[in-house]
Amino acid sequence: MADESVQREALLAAIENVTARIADEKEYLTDLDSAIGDADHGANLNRGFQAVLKKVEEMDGADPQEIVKTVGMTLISEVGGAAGPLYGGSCMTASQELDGGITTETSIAFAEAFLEKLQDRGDARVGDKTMVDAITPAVHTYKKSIEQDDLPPLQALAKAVDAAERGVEFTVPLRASKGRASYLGWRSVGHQDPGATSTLMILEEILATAEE
Amino acid sequence: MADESVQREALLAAIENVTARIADEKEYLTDLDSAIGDADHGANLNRGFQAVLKKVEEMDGADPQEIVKTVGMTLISEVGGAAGPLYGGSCMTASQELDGGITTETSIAFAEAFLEKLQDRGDARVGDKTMVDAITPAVHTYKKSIEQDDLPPLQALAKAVDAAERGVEFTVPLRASKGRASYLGWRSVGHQDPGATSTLMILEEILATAEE
Amino acid sequence: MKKLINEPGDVVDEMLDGMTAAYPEELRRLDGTNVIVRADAPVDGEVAIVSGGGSGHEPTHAGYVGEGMLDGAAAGEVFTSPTADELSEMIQATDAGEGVLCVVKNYEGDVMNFETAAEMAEMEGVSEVAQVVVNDDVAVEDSLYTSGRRGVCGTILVHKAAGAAAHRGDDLEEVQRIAEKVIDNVGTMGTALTSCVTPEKGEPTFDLGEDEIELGIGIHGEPGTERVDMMPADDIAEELTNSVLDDLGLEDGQEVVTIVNGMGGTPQMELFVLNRKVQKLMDDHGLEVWDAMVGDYMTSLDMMGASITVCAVDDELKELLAYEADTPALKR
Amino acid sequence: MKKLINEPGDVVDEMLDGMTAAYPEELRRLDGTNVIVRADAPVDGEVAIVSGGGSGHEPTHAGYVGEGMLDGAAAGEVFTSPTADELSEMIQATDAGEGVLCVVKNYEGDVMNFETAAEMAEMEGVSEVAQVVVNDDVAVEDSLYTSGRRGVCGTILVHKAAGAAAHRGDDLEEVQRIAEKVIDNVGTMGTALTSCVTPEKGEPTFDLGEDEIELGIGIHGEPGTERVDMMPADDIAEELTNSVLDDLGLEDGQEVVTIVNGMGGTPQMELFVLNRKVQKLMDDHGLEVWDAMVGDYMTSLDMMGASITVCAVDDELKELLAYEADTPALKR
Ligand SMILES: Nc1ncnc2c1ncn2[C@@H]1O[C@H](COP(=O)(O)OP(=O)(O)O)[C@@H](O)[C@H]1O
Ligand SMILES: Nc1ncnc2c1ncn2[C@@H]1O[C@H](COP(=O)(O)OP(=O)(O)O)[C@@H](O)[C@H]1O
Ligand SMILES: [Mg+2]
Ligand SMILES: [Mg+2]
Ligand SMILES: [Mg+2]
Ligand SMILES: [Mg+2]
Repeated sequence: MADESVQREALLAAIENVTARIADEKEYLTDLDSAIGDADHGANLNRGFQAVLKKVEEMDGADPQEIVKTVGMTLISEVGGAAGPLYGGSCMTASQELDGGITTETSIAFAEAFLEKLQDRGDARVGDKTMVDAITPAVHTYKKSIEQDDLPPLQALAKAVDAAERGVEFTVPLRASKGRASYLGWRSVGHQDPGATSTLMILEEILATAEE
Repeated sequence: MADESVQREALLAAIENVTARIADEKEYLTDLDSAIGDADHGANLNRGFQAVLKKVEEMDGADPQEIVKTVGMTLISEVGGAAGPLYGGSCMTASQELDGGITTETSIAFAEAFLEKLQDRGDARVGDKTMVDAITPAVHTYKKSIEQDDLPPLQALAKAVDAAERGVEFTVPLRASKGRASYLGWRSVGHQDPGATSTLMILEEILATAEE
Repeated sequence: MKKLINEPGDVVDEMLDGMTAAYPEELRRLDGTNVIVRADAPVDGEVAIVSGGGSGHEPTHAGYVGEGMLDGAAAGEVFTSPTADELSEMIQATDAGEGVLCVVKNYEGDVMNFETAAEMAEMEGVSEVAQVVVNDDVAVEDSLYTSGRRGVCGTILVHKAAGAAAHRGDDLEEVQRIAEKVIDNVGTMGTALTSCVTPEKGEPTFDLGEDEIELGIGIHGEPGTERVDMMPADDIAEELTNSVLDDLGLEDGQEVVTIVNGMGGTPQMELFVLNRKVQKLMDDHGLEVWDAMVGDYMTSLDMMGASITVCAVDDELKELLAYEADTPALKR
Repeated sequence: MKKLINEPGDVVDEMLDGMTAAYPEELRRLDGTNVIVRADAPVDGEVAIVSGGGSGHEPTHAGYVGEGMLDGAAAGEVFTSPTADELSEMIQATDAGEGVLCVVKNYEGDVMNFETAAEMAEMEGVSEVAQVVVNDDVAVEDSLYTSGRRGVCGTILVHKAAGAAAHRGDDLEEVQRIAEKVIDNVGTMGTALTSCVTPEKGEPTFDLGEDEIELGIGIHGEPGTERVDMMPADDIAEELTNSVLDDLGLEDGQEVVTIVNGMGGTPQMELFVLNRKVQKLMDDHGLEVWDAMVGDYMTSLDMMGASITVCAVDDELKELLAYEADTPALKR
C-alpha cells in the first residue's frame, strides 16, 4: 500500500463516506430497530460518526493507527447502547494491529482482531441475529480471498462486502438470541437486524472509497 | 286535576319518560358539553335520573309533593356538578308549592318557585347562555297562557315547550357568561348550551306524558 | 381509546378502593361515600381542612390527605363536583370541634355544592364551617362575562399552607386568613397538547391538530381560551410564565414558588425541559425562586400538557410551605 | 406527535439542567457530562451506590439520587445506555474510598458499558467497583435464546435497600449482598396500551390497534412478548400478577412489597384501579402485603400502560426499605 499521508487521505475519505451514508440511512436503521428493538440504532450511529468526523478532521498529521484508535474511542464515548462498546471497543482494540500502517497483512490482522474483540465483548455467535452475522462472513471471506485465493485486496474487499450482504439477509428468518430483539422471542423472526445492516453499510462505503 | 293516585301515576309516567329520554340522549348532551364544557352533562343527568326512577318506584303510596321532593333530593345527591344543585335544589325547594297536590294553580307556583331558586343559586340571568334561557321563557309563557289567555293547562304547557325550544336556539349565538362555557370567552359563540337542551328534553317529556 | 379500567361507571369507586388499599394506615374511606379522610380523623385540637372536586385530577385531592395538609377530600364523578350530601358528611367526619375550612376551586358546581353542604353540616351540629374559593387561573378574565377565574394547580399551595397552619394549632379565622393570603398571591396558566379522554365518553373531548395546541386550558378537558400553532418548549414556557407574571405584577427581588405541573400524560422529561426555561425566566425577571416544584400535582386524566404556577411568598408563607407534611403525594 | 421539547437532540441535556434547577441544593451535574450526583458527593465513610441507563424512564434514575438511595445516576440518550467514559467519571466522583456499587439493569448495552467503565475507574484509582445486574422482568425467559431477563421496575427496590445499607455504614461486600438479595426476590411484568414516542423518531415505535395490548413489554418501547385482545383492568392485573407470582413461587403467608408502576402516560386513576385488584389477588394467594406502592417509578416516556412488581421481604429487607430516604422521587 501507499505511504502514510496517502493512507491518511484514504482513511479520512472513508470516514467521510461512512458518516454521510449513516446520516442518509439514519431513519431506515431506526425503523429496523423499531420493529425488534428500541428505535435508536440510526440516531446512535449518526451521533457517533458525526463526532468521529469532527474529531479526525482536527487530527492534523496523525498516523493511521492513531486515527483508527480515535475513531474507536469516539464511538465508545458518543454512541452508548450496545453498538457503542461493540463497534467502538473493537475498533480501538484492533487498532493495535495497525502499528506498521495499513498493509494487506495488517488489514487482515485488524479484521480478525475486530471480530475477536466483538465476540468477546458481546458474547454473540453467528446465528444469534446480530452484527456478528454480517461481520463474521466478511472477515472470513476477506482473509481467505487474499491468503488462499491470492486475490488483490480490493477484490477481496468486494467479496467480503458480498458476504456481509448475505449475512444481513441471513438474519431475517432467524430468531434473535442476543440483544434487545431476543426479548421478543419468536416475534423477532422475519425482521432484519439493524446492527448487521449498519455493518454492511459501513463496509460498502469502505469499498467504494477504496475503489476510487 | 284528578285525585292523588291518578296524579301519582301521571308523575311516575313522566319520570319514566324523562329518564328514558335522557338515557337515549346521553351521548348527544355529552357531545354538546364537550364543545363548550367538560363532556359530562349527559352522564351526570343520566346517573341522576336512573337513581330517581329507582327511588320513586320504591315509594309506595307517597303523595305528589313527597315524590317531587324526593326527585329533587335524589338529583342533588346523585348528579353533582352544576346541574345537580340547580335542577335538584330548585326541584326540592319548589316542591313546597305542591302542598295541595298538583293543580293548575300549584303548577304555576311550582314553576315560578323553581325559576326563582335556580336564579338564586346560580346567579345567572337570561342571556348568560345557561338552562335559565330555556326555563325562563317556558315559565313565563306557561303562567301567562293560563292566567291571561285562559288556555287549558295542557295547551299552556305545549306553548311553554315551544318557548323553551326558542330559548335553546337563542343560546347558540350567545357568548356564555356563566358556567364552564364562560371560560371560553368568544369561543363559546355558535354552540348550543347543554343545560338548556336538557331542560327542553325534560319539558317535552312532561308534555308528552300529559298528552297521553 | 383504551384505558386500564373495568366499567366506566365504576372507575371512581374502584380507584378509591385502590387508594385506601395502598395507604391502609393513612387513609380511610367514609362508608358508602366517595370521601377519603385521614385514618385518624377528626384530629383533636386542630381546625380541619377539607377539599373536593371532580375526579380525574389525581393526585388531587385525596393524595394530599394526611398530616400537615388535608383532613378530608371528596371525589365526585369524573370532572363533576361531589354532591352536597357527601361534602356534608366529610365536614362532619373531620370536624374536631375547632371548625372546618373548605378549600373550594372556583367552579359553579363546586361552589354551589359546598355552600349547600356547609348549611347541611351546620344543621348537623358542626361548630363552624368557613370557605375559601381558589381562582388562580389567569387565563380567564375575572369579569362580568365569566363566572370568575378557575381554581387550578395553585390550590395545592393553599392545601399546604392552610394545612400547616391548622397543624400548628392556628384557629379557624387564622387558617382562613392564611389560605386567602396564598390565593391572593398565586397565578397559574396551562396549555394542552392533546385533549383528555374521559372514561364515559371514551374519545377526546376536543380535536386538536398535529400542529396546534390550546392555551389557557382548565383541568376538565375543556378547550382553552386560544388555539395557537405548536411552539418549542421554551416559547411555551415563556408564553405561560409571562401571562402569570403579568397578572401578578411582582416587584424585583420578590421570592416565589414555581410549579411546573404535568397534566397527566406528559413525560417527566418534558416537565424538566420546561422547568429549565421557567427558572431562566424567573432570573430574567429578577425574581428569587425559593422553591421550584416539578411533577404531576393536578392533572386532567391522560391529557398531554402542563401548567405553570407562580406564587409570591414571604417569611410567613415560607415557614408554612416548608412545614412538615406527610401525605401520599407530597412529603416535606 | 407533539412534545414539550425544543430540539430532539437537546432533550437530555435540557432535562438535566431542568432537574438541577429544581433541586439546586440536592443535585449536582458533573461538568460536561450527563451525570447527576448528590450535591455533597462523595459522602465520607459510605459505600457509593450508582446507577444509570438510557433516558426516558424518569424519575429513573436521577430522581432517586439523594440520602439513603443513589449517590449518582448517569443518563444516556433516550433509551440508549450511557457511555463508558461518563459512567467512569460518575464512579470516580462518588467514590469516597469505600468502594462503589453499580446497579445495572440487564441490557447488553448497559452491562458492556458499565464493565468498561469499572475497568477505567479502577485504572484511575477507585478502590473497588462492584456490579449487580438486575433482571426482574419475568416476561423474558432466562434461556440460551435470550440475553437473559431485562431489568425493570424492581430496580428501584435495589436502589432503596442498597442505599439504606450504605447509608447505615455497611461495607461494599455487604451492600452488594443486600442488592443481590433483592434481585433474587423480585419479579415484574408489564403491559402497554400504546407505544411510546421517542423525541428523535417522533412517531410511535410500534402500532397497536384500538383493541389490542402488548403483554411482557420492557421499558424501551420495544414490543412485548405477546399481543392480545384488550381486557378489563381486573383481567390485566390478574394476568400480570399471576405471571410474576408463578415465577417467584412464594409460600403462603410470605410478606411482600407490591408496586403498580405507570409507564408515563397512564393516569393515576387507572393505577389505583389496578392496585385494587392487585391487593385482592395478594389476599387470594395468601400473601401479606407489607407495602403497596403506586405511582410512576420507571417509565417509558409517554407510553400508556403499567407494570406490576412483587418482591418478597424479610425483616432485614423491611428494615432497609423502611429506612429514611430523601430523594426527589422517593421519600421515606
Ligand atoms: N451481544 C451482542 N453482540 C453483538 N451484537 C449485538 C449484541 N447486542 C446487540 N447487538 C447489535 O446491536 C444492534 C443494536 O444496536 P443499538 O440499537 O445501537 O443498541 P441498543 O440495543 O442498546 O439500543 C443490534 O441490531 C445487534 O446487531
Ligand atoms: N350559574 C349557572 N346558572 C344556571 N345554569 C348554569 C350555571 N352554570 C352552569 N349552568 C348550566 O349547567 C350546564 C352544565 O351542567 P353539567 O355539565 O352537568 O355541570 P358542570 O358544568 O359542572 O360539568 C350548563 O350547560 C348550563 O346550562
Ligand atoms: Mg437500539
Ligand atoms: Mg359539564
Ligand atoms: Mg362537570
Ligand atoms: Mg438503545
